Amino acid sequence: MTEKDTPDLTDFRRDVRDFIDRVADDEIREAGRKTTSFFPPFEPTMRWHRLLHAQGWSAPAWPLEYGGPGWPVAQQKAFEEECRAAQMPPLLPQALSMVGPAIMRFGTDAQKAAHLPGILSGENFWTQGYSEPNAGSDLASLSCRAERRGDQYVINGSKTWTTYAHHADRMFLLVRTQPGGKPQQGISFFLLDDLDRPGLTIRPIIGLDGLPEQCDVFFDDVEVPLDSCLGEENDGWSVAKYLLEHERGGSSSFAAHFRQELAFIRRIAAETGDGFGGALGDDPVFQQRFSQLALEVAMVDATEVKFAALDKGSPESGPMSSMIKITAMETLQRINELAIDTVGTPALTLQIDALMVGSETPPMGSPDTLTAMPKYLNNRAATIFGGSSEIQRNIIAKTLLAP
Amino acid sequence: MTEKDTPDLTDFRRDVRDFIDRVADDEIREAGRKTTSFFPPFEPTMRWHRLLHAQGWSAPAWPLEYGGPGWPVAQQKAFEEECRAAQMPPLLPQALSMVGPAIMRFGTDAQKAAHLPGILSGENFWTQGYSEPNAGSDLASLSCRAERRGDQYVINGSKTWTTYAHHADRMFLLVRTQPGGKPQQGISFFLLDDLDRPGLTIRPIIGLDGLPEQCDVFFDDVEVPLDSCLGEENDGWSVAKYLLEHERGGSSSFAAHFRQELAFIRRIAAETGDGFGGALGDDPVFQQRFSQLALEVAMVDATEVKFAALDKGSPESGPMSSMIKITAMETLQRINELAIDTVGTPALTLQIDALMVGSETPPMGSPDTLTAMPKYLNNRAATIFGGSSEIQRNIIAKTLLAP
Amino acid sequence: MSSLSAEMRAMLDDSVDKFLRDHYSFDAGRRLVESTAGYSPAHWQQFAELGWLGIPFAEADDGLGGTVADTLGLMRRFGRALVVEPYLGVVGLAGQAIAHSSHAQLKASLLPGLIAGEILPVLAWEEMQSRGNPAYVETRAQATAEGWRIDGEKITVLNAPQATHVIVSARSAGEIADNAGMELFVVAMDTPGVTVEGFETVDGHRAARVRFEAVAVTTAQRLNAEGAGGALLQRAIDAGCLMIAAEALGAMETLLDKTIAYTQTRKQFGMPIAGFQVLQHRMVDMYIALTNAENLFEQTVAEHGDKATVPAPAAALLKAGISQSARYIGQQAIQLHGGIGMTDELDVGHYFKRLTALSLLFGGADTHLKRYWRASSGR
Amino acid sequence: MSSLSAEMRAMLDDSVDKFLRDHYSFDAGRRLVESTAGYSPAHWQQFAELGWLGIPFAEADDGLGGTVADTLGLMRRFGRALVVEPYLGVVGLAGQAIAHSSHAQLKASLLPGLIAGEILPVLAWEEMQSRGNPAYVETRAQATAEGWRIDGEKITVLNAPQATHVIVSARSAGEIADNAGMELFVVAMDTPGVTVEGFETVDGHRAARVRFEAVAVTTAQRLNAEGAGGALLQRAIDAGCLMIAAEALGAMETLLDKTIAYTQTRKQFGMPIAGFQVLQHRMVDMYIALTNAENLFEQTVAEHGDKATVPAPAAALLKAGISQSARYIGQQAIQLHGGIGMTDELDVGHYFKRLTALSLLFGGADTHLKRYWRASSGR
Repeated sequence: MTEKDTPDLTDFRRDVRDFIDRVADDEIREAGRKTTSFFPPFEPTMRWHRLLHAQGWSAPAWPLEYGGPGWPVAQQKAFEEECRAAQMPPLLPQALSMVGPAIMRFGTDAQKAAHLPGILSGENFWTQGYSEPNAGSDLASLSCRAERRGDQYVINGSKTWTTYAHHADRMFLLVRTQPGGKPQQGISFFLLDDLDRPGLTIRPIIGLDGLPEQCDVFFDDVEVPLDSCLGEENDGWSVAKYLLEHERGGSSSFAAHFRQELAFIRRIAAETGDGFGGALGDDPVFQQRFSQLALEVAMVDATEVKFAALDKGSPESGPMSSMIKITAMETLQRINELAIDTVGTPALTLQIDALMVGSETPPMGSPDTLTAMPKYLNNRAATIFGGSSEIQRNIIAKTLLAP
Repeated sequence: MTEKDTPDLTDFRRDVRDFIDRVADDEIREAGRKTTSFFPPFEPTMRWHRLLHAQGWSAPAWPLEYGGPGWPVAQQKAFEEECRAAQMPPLLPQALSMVGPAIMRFGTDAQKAAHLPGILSGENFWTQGYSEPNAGSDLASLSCRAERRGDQYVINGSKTWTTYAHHADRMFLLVRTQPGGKPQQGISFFLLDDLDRPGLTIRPIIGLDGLPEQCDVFFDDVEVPLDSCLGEENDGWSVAKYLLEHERGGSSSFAAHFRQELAFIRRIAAETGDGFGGALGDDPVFQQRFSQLALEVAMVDATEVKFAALDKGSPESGPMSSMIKITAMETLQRINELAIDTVGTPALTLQIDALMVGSETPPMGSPDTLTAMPKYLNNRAATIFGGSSEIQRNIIAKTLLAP
Repeated sequence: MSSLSAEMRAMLDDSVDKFLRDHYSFDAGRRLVESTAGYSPAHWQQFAELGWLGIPFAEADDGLGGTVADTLGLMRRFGRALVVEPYLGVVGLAGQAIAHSSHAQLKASLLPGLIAGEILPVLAWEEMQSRGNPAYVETRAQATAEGWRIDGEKITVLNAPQATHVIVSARSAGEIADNAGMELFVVAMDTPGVTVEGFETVDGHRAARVRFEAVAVTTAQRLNAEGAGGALLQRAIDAGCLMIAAEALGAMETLLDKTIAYTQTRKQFGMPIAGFQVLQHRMVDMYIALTNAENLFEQTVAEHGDKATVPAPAAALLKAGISQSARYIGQQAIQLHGGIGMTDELDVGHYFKRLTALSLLFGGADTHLKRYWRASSGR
Repeated sequence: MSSLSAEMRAMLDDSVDKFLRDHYSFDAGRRLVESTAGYSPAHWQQFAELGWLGIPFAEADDGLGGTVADTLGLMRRFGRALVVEPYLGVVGLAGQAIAHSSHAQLKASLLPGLIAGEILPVLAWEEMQSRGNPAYVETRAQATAEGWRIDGEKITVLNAPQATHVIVSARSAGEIADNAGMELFVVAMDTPGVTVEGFETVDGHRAARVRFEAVAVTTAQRLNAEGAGGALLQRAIDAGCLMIAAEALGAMETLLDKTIAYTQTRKQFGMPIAGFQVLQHRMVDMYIALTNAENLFEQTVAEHGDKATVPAPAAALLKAGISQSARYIGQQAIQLHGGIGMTDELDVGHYFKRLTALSLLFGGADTHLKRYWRASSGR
C-alpha cells in the first residue's frame, strides 16, 4: 500500500497515526474493536468524531468551504486506511455522508447554517427516516404524510429501520406532501431539528445479535415548521436520489475496512487448530478461500478508486455506485462467513455483555473471536439496506439494457 | 456401492461384466472412451445397441410386454453402473428413452408394431424435431406446419438442433396442424418413418468442438401419410409434455456417468504435477473441489433414486424431473470444468483426428486428457437443450408458488 | 433403517406434532430461551412419559427398542418448532455413547435414569484445537493408584449447564489425533475439579466450556475397554450428525414455506414480490437445495441408519451437504424477507441462527469435505 | 504507466482500429485460422510497417520506445477482433525476454529483426509438470566443452509452428522448482535435435510441443548471466499476463455487448428475452464481473506497468481475477445465446473458446490464488 504514496502522504500517514496514539482513549479503541456492523457503538464514536473535529479532520470528503480539510482523494483514502488499521470506529455516516452533502447541494443558506456546523462537529446526530413497513425496496410507495395546517406541517404515519433513532437528536425523512400522481411525485424531504416533539415516539427494534440498532418511529400529529423542507416541496425524490447515489458510491473506503477484517481472520486462523495438530492458517483450503476474498477486496479497492475519479454526474457513475454496493456488500458477507467458519463453534457463544463498551465481562476464549458471529448476523442486512442487491441490479439493468 | 446389493445383484453385475468382456469389440470400447457429449459416436454405439438387443438388454427401463427385461429399478441402476464403469458408450436416448415410451403411451397398435421393434433392436435411429430457429425455449411458438392435402400431410418449415439427423432414418417432430388459438393448441406430434423424401434436406451444424452433432432439417412441401400422427391431431402438446418429463427424469443414471467422470479426473490429477514437484492429486485445493463435486454427485444419485421410486403422475414428479435436470446438468458442467483445470494447457490442443473412432492419429500427451476440452465445450449445451435451466426453474416456480 | 414398526413411528410422529402444537408456539419457545434453565424441565418429564427419551434404546434397558433412525422424525419436528430441550445432547450424544458401551454395569446404572428423565448426561468431546475431529484429544487421562486423573478443557459442550453428568473423552495413549488411546469417562457434574462455564448460544440453546482439573475417576466410570473409546465416540457423533441433519431439514423446510408465504403476501411495486422472476428462481434454488439435501439424507439413513456407524465418506458428505444447504437457505430466507427478517421479533431470524449453529456443529462443510477425501482415499 | 505520449498512443489505437476494421472481419479471421500458417505473414509485415512490432522496445533497438503497458491498447483490440497473429508470443514473451537480456550483443542481433518482422522468436517455458510455475524446469542445460547441451520437452509453446527461433528455459543447477540455476537460450528452430510437434489449439491459435534432444548451444546464445534466467523469464511471463489480461478484457466486453444485443433482438414468449428479469440480472452480473476485472487491471497497470516486474501478489490476483471473469462471462454468453451460441458459425463460441484458453494460459485461477498466498506470506 505505502509504496505508491508520495512522500507527503507518508508524512501525513505518520501524522494520523501520531494523532490517534495521542488522543484516542481506551473506550474509543474498545468501540473500534467492538464494532459489529456499519454502526459502531454510539457514545464513544461520537466522542471520537468530536476529537477529530477539533483537529479539522471530521469530514475528509467535505469541501473546504463547509469545513472539510480539502484533501485530494488519495489523501482521504490514506486517512481512512490509517484509521482502519488502528481499528478506530468508523464515523457514523448518516449525518456526515448522507444528509450533510444533500444539505450542501439543496439547502438554503439558513438550512446550511442551522445544520452543517453541528454535523461537522458531531454535536448533532441524524437518523434517516426513509423506509416504512409497506415501503421498503419500493420506497416511492411511502405513505407517511405531512399536511400543511396554518404555518406548520403536521406529520402522520411511521418510519422503520431508522438507525440509532434512540440516540439521535435530528432526523431527515421522506414524507408525502401531495397525494395522487406518480408515486415519486408529491414526496418531500424534511429536516427535523428536534425529535423531542409531542406525538413522536421512538421504539428500538432488537436485531439478530440481540441488540437494538434500528428503530421504529411513529408520528401522531407531529407539528414541524414550514421551513423543514429541503429542496422544493413535492420534489423530495430528487434529493433522495442524489443522496442514495452519494451513499452508495462509498464516501468511505470499503476496501480499507475489508482488509482489516481479512487481517483479523488471518490472525485467528494462525491461532486455531486444524484438528490434526497443525494450524488452520497452514491449511491450503483455508488459504484458498482467504485468497479468493483478497481478490474480491482488491477489486472493490480498484473500483472504489475508479469511482472516486469519476465525474459524479457522468453516465457511468450511477451504475458504478450500484455495482460497488453489490460487490462490496456481497464480499463483506463472504468475509464474515469465512470468519465464523474460521472461529468454529466458539463463534456460537452469545456474549452480549462482553460486547458492551466498558463492560467488565471478559470475552470467552480469544477476544479476536468475540465479534465474528455478530458481524455475520448483522451484515446480512448489508445486501438489504440502502437498496437491496436485487434493486441495485434492477438499476444497473436499466442503464445496461437501455437501447 | 456393492455393499447394498442383494446377492442376486452381485451375480447380475458379474454377468454384465462378463457379457461386456465377451462381446464388446475394440471400436465399441474406443467409442466409449471417445464420447464427449450425451451423444456417443454413432456407428459403434448402434452396434453395441444391437449386441445388447441380442442379449435382451437394450432397453432396461422398458416394460416386459414391449421387450424390456422387466428389471426392478435397482437392477436397472446396477446395469447402468456396470456399463459406465466399463466405459461402454451410453445408448442414444432419442429412440429408446424418448419417442419409444411416447409410442407405448399414445400409439395405435399399428404404430407400435411399425416402430417399437426397430427401436428396441437398434435397427432404426430416430432424431427429434422440436426446436426451430424462432422456437427454442418457447417451443409452443413453433411455426413448422403440416396441411392436409388429399390423403397426405404436406410439411413446410424447418427444425433445428435435431441431433444426429444426418445419421437418422426416422424422425419425430412437432408441427402446427391448425393455426390460431393458444400457442400450444393446434400442434401435432408426427412420426416420420423415412427421411429420404423429396423436399427434405438435412444440413449438419458444426459445434464448438469442430464436429457435427446437431443438424438443421428443412421441409419444402414434404408429403407424409395421414397416419403419421401420434395421438390426436392438434393434441401433440400432450405427447410432447409427457415425453419431456420422461426425458428430464433421467431414464439413464446421471450419477453413474458422473462418478466415472470423477474417477477420470482423479486419475489425471494423480499423474499431473503441481508445479512444485508434487502431484496435483495431493493438493488439498484440488481435493476440495473434487470432494465438493462428489457431494453434488451423491445428491444427484439420491434424487434419481427418489425420483425412480415416485409415481410418475404424482404432483412431485414434474418439479423433481426439472430439478434433476438442473442439478445434474450444472454439476456435469462443473465436473467438466474441473477436468480442464486439472489437465491444464494440454487441454487446449485441438485433436479432431485423434477423437475419431478407428483413427490412426494418436492422442497428444496422455490419452486420458483427450476428451476433457470437447466435453467442457459440448456440455455447455447441457443447460440449454431439453429445456434450459432457466425454463426448468420457471416450471418449478409454477408448482412451488401455486397458491 | 428403523427397528420400530411403521405404526409405532406414526404414533410417535403424531404425539410429537400434537405436543408441539399445544405447547411450542414461537412465543412459548422464546420464553423457554429466556428462562434461567433454558428449557422446560416439565416438558422433559413429559418427553419421558411419552416415551420419547427411550426411542433409540433397547427394551431391556427400558427403551422403546428403536434406533437412532427412529428419532429422526422427532428431530425433524423439533427443527420445525425450534425446540430447545436437550434431546440431541442427552438422548443423542450421551445416550448413544452409553447405549453402546461395553461396560454393561455402567450402562445399566445410567440408561433407565436417562430414559426416565431423571439424569441428564451430556458429551464433552470438542476441544479448542479439534475443529470437528473427535480423535483430536489433548485432555489427558493418567492412570493413578485409585483409577484415573483427568485434566483438560472441553468447549461447546452442548446442554452442559443443564446436565447431571458429563461424558468426557480423554487420551490415555497415542498421538494427539490418534483414534486409539482414547477413553470415555462418565463424571458427575458435582465431582471436584469439574468447572462448568455455561453460556447461551446465539441460537438460544445452552452450552458450556467444561474444565477438568485433577478430576479423579475410577475405571468403573469408563464406558469403553481400555484405549477403545474412539469408536464409541465416533458412533455417538455419527448419531448426532444424523439427528441434526433431520433437525436442519425441519428448520429449512419451515423457512422455505415461510419465505414462499411471505413473498406472496408482501407487496412492492404494486404486486406481491413473489411475482418477480429473480425471487422466484431464488426460491426454486432454495427448494432444490432443500430437496437434494433431503434426498441425500434419506438415502444415507436408508442405507446406513441401522448400522453401528455410518461409513465415513457417506457421513462426511451428508454433513457437508446439510451445512451448505443450511447456510444457503438461511441466508436467502433473510434476504427475501428483507429488513423484517433481521429482527428478533420474527421467527425467521431464529431459524436462520439455528441453521447457522447446526452448520458449524460437529465440523462445517470444509472440514467434512476434507474428511470425505481422506476417507475415500482410504486414509 | 506508459512511456509513449498520449498522442502516440491514440494514434496507435486508431491505426489498430482501422486495420482491424479493414482486414479483420470475423470471416477473414476464420480464413486465417483455417490456413496452413494459421496467421497472415502479410499482416505481420504490415504490423512491422505500422510500428506495432516495435512498441515495447527502446528506440536504440529500432523500437518505438514504449513499454509493455503501451501494447495493452493493441492487445485489447486484438481481443475484440480475435486476432491470431503471434503478437503475444513474439513481441510479448520472446520480445521481453530479449529486450531485458543482459547480453547486449545477442539482444542487438535479434531485436531489429524481430521488430522488422523478419524473425519470429517464441518462448518455450512450460513443461508437463510445471502447472503455471515458470521456476519448475526439468529441462537440463549441461555444460560441455563447446558450450551447453540441452535436453527436455516443453509443452504449449505458443506460436512455435510459426517461429524462426525458440527461447528455451533450462536448468543448469538447483532443485526442480528453484528460481535460481535457470538459463534462457536462444535456439534457431532448425538446430539439430529440436523437434516441433505443432498443432492448432481449440481457439484457433497455433502452438507446439518442442523437444530438445542433445541440442548443442553456445554461451553466446544465452540471454542471461549464468543461473540468472529465472528473473528474466518471470519478467517475460508477467508481460504476457498483462497482455492476455488486456486481450481477455477486449473479448469479454465484446461478448457482453453481443449478448445484450442478442437478447434485445431474440424474441420468445412474445417478447425480447432481455425483458426477463433473470436474464437482466445475469447480464448485470456479467457487467459487474467485467468492470471489476477491468478496474483491477487498470489499477495494476497504473501502479506497476512501468516496473521491471509486477509484484507477485498483484500479478497473481490479476491473473486469477481475469481467469474467473473470463470463465463466467464466456459461459453466460453461451447460455444466454442458447443453441446458436454452441455453433461454429457464430462468433460467440469463438470468443468463448479464446477466453477459455486465456483462463488456462500461464496458470489458472486456482494456481494464481495459491501463488498469491505464498507471495503475500513472504514465501
